[in-house]
Amino acid sequence: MEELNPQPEELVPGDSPEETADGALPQPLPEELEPVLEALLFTTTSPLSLKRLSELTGGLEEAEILGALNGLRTQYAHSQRGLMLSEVSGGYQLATKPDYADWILALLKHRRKNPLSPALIETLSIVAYKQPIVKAEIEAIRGVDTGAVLRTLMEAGLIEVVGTKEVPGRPSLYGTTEVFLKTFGLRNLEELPSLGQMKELFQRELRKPATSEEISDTGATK
Amino acid sequence: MEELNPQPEELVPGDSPEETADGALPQPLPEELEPVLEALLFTTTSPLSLKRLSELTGGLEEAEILGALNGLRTQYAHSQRGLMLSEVSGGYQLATKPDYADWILALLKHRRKNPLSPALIETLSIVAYKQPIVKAEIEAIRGVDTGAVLRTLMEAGLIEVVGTKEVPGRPSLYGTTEVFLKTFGLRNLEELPSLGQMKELFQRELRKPATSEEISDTGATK
Amino acid sequence: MSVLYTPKFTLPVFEGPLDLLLHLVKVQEMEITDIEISRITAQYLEALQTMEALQLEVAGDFLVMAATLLNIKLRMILPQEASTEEAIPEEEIDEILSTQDLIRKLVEYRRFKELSATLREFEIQNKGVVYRTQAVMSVPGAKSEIPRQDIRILYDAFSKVFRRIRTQPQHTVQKERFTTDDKLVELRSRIQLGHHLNMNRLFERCTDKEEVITYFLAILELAKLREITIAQAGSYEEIFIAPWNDSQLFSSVEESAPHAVIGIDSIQTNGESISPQIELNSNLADELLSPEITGGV
Repeated sequence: MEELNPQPEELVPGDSPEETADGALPQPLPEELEPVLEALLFTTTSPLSLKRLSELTGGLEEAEILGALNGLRTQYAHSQRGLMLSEVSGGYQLATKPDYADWILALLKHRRKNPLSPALIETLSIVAYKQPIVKAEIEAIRGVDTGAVLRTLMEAGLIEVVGTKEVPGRPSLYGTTEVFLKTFGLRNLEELPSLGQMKELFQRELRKPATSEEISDTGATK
Repeated sequence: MEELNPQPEELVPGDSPEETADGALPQPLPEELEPVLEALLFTTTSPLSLKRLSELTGGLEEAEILGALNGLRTQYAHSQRGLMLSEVSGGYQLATKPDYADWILALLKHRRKNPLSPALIETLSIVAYKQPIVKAEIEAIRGVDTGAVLRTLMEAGLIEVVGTKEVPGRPSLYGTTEVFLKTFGLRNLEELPSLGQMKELFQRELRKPATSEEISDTGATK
Repeated sequence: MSVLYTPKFTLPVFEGPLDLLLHLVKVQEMEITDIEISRITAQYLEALQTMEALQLEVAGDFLVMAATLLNIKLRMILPQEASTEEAIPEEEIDEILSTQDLIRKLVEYRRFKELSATLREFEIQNKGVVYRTQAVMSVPGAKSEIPRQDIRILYDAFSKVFRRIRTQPQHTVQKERFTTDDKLVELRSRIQLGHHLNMNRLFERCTDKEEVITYFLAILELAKLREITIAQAGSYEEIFIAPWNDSQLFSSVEESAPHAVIGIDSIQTNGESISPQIELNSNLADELLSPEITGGV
């Protein structure tokens, strides 16, 4: 979770001595570079590209950063380390070594049983059934801002950008991922319960008094 | 922002007695223990207690784990490391070393960069010291309305409602959170300056009248 | 003479009346336990005036404290018997502070200011200390940090969304968006290209119930015109739409399961009676035909 949300109106404007002006980020000293990179790669929730790492270190040369990353990789190769430098989708990030997956899985298993909140599940279901779909369409259906939820689903690897819609603004089209299929135990998207299978639900609904009203509402709009 | 793992209180280390490891989790070999612990403390989003670490390593002795944790601490003390072993909120977790704040904060755009305002920190200290406490009691001490400040602290995750007081109106009782302990680097609430230490502070102040003015300057200037 | 040193930007911001009082006590070099009420009251009132002069908003809490100070001062000046408690209505006693109460409050408040200062030091020391707040997804060997989920969770969520879409009042406003004729033309062209349409998929892509119904009416119309045939292998199976007498569709469906053949001649659409032969599983008919559509049966 976000540790501290910005609350600008409540905060005293920058009285931290070391803080430099925006944009003028200091460059780490050569001997600081590896630890700084390690701290950055530890903190990030998505892989950081060389370009981004250069920005985050006050514009150091990418070659210099690559050198330090290799240094880190060597450190991690040591058997006493449980972490490794993971290079995924064009960026770098720390990850645990695969050798220790048993214990990591034991830890993750004990996390909350359902880490997907209702908002996440609802958004995911809309993306799953309506993909490819743009944010505005999801928001039209949900009636609420969905930016943060989409980001979380992206970070969790459950959805991804699958293209852009050819309309003004070229908004991103979202779709579900392999991780999504695995998480829900589906071999492919065809295995999503279809509208045909919603029959049961509809019949359950028919037994409830509220339903006939819903249906006649619908009928009236036709 | 919607989170995958909200409510750190549900993840309080050692707080899941019903969830013992299903199946026998293998015990790491002695030489594996440090890397396994490093991987676990990297992955967890909430500090892990010794007890929990013992469960997660197939029931290793806590003494053995403590030994390995000291080994890790020594590794991290090396200047080429950007991480450290943090003992916080009743457990252990990896964290970035404080030395690299500039770069880390540049990465964490949404993180609060400025210190808490005097009103926030003043209220927080009252809650920390007097918890569980209701709003009216806080306001009696501060002498001003504290509703907005409490809301901000709640949003920042620094305090939470821990119950209701059984008096007319059933007002909410507030207490501090794991985020609070992490923000101030406290292992537990006992690490807050005790009343005894407070007296020392007062006496220091009596000898050196400038102190408390310096303090209010810190909050007030710039 | 002001105790507050203008210019404005060096003016300390007081968190409240107690904060201001503490400041005055210190500036006047008084002992907190030995406050001279009349002097501090004068200073306090002067400070409020300065704040007002600087067009700082003086909150009500500051004014309440001013009244309290004046009250204490008054009671100190007045002859002893006049300040006895009988003179004060019961309910007001709590509200009125004695000098001792005020001192107690100030001491307590100062204690928390001190604790705040300590916390501030801790805060600054820990400002660069960041904990991971999200497990990495790319943990090799642990593909997903999210435990396996039951697909029904997703299905239920979407059902709710679907129901909500259906009942959203906005659709009465937007009823012109879909017309049976448009859908008919669309379906006809797709069928004529030789496609088998999966009806479920067709409906799933609909943005709301109204569109589903429009499609459905168009399908019925095409069936009535004997341009299409509709088939389903059995309960819960996919429903296909194909050109009339499409042998391929029929054989494949018939191989897998016998399908029910039902006549729906009594269905009314557009005021006309239609009697197409539609290959439907009877459960499916129940499912698709809402009471409104089957109203005439």
